Amino acid sequence: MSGTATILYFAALRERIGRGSETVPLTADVSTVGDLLAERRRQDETLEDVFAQPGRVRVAVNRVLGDLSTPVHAGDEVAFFPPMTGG
Amino acid sequence: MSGTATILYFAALRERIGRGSETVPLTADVSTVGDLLAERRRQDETLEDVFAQPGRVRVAVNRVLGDLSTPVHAGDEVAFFPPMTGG
Amino acid sequence: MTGAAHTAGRIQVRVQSDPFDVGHETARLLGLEDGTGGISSFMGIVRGGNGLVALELEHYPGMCEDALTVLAEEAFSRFALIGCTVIHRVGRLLVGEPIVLVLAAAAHRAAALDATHFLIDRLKTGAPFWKAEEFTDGQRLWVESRSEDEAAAAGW
Amino acid sequence: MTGAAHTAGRIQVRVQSDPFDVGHETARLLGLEDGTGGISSFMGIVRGGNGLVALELEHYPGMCEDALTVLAEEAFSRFALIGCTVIHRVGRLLVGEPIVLVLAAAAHRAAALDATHFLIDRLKTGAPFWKAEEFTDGQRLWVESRSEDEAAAAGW
Repeated sequence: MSGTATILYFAALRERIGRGSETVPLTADVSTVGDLLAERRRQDETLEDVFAQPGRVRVAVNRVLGDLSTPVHAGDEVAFFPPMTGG
Repeated sequence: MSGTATILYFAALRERIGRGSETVPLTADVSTVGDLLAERRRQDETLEDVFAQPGRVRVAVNRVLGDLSTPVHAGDEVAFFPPMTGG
Repeated sequence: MTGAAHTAGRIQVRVQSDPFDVGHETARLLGLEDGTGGISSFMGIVRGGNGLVALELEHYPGMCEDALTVLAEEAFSRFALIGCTVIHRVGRLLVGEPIVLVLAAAAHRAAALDATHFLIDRLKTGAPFWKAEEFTDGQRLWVESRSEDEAAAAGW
Repeated sequence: MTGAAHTAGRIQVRVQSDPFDVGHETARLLGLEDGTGGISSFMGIVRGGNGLVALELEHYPGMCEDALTVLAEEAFSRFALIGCTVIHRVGRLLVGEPIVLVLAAAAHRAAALDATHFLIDRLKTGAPFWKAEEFTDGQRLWVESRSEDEAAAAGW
């Protein structure tokens, strides 16, 4: 497997991480959101710190809500954010 | 007892009776809405016909909903009308 | 403080033949105070169908305003409203024309929404208005009160 | 007929920083068809108190519009609506400014009122918006999602 995925961070997550998006290579080990997040936490200390903090995180893949088991493919847009507070 | 009361009719009742209001003397026999209506039906053939027809009638005395037992005094405004259909 | 003083400017009740302006009425409630979190509204409209051309709305002047004011005051205290408005039109109204407008402003959305529902349900059978329907064939019929409206009003 | 064709012009979803116009949006729904008997609405407002100055509304462009459209389509078919509109503002909004507007047009009042309640409840936790609060003392805090909002959304 090859190619990249785009990762987006919103709201408090974005502020704590210090960026709103990044493009990352998809390695052969990554087939789900859970795989991708684990790999990024190993690679990036800031991500490790932020995701280690208590607090619920939501994920969307290609703008549809998912969870850690949702598959990730090259070209996907994976977004992490806190519970939504619209209205 | 002496004096008069004003009687109002609305909507279908007003149209069937052919007038919207009348001022009537209050005789000593009349102390409630029921007394007043009975007396008016005896006195006026049109009223007798209209009130003999099936159909629910509501009454208000001085603009407050009442019923046949509500007291009537000189100077009162007594209104008869069908169930209300606003909105 | 009397009820009237307490609610001065916060409860508006009008019976009129002229059209009303939803934007204007919403803006008025919005301006009442900073504590408002939501404004809910319902607008009733002359619904077409079965050859209906228009409704003729008759009312009992004086008693109508009194009944709507009592109703608005009940909603105001029951749902802890910040403001509420009830406007009902009378006279001949064509299909597609607005008949009635109810608005409720509250700190939280549930109170505003519930108050609006309460007001329109109770207004249907609790204020002295009567509707006659005019049809394309010239027929004219008084609307009978619907048992489901009486049930909805009694449900509160 | 596809869902999109069926609802063309009947469902409107917008995410914008500009203010919206309740009167204009109501008039648009009113013009859809003769069969409309009622239009219900809810407007959410930045509620003052505890030194709040403004809200900063962040959103996920694209996903936001998608989520609101799915929600509006669900309300449309579930409540047999004639039309519905959802407008959500983003950016910095001062106390007293409107944030969100939901409108539902239906043949009968209960459907319009229920659809409005459904839309605003589900929108609170079902579309990717996030609010940060700005206070007079300069503090800035992200709003936590409230368990009662999640319960209200799940209740439908």
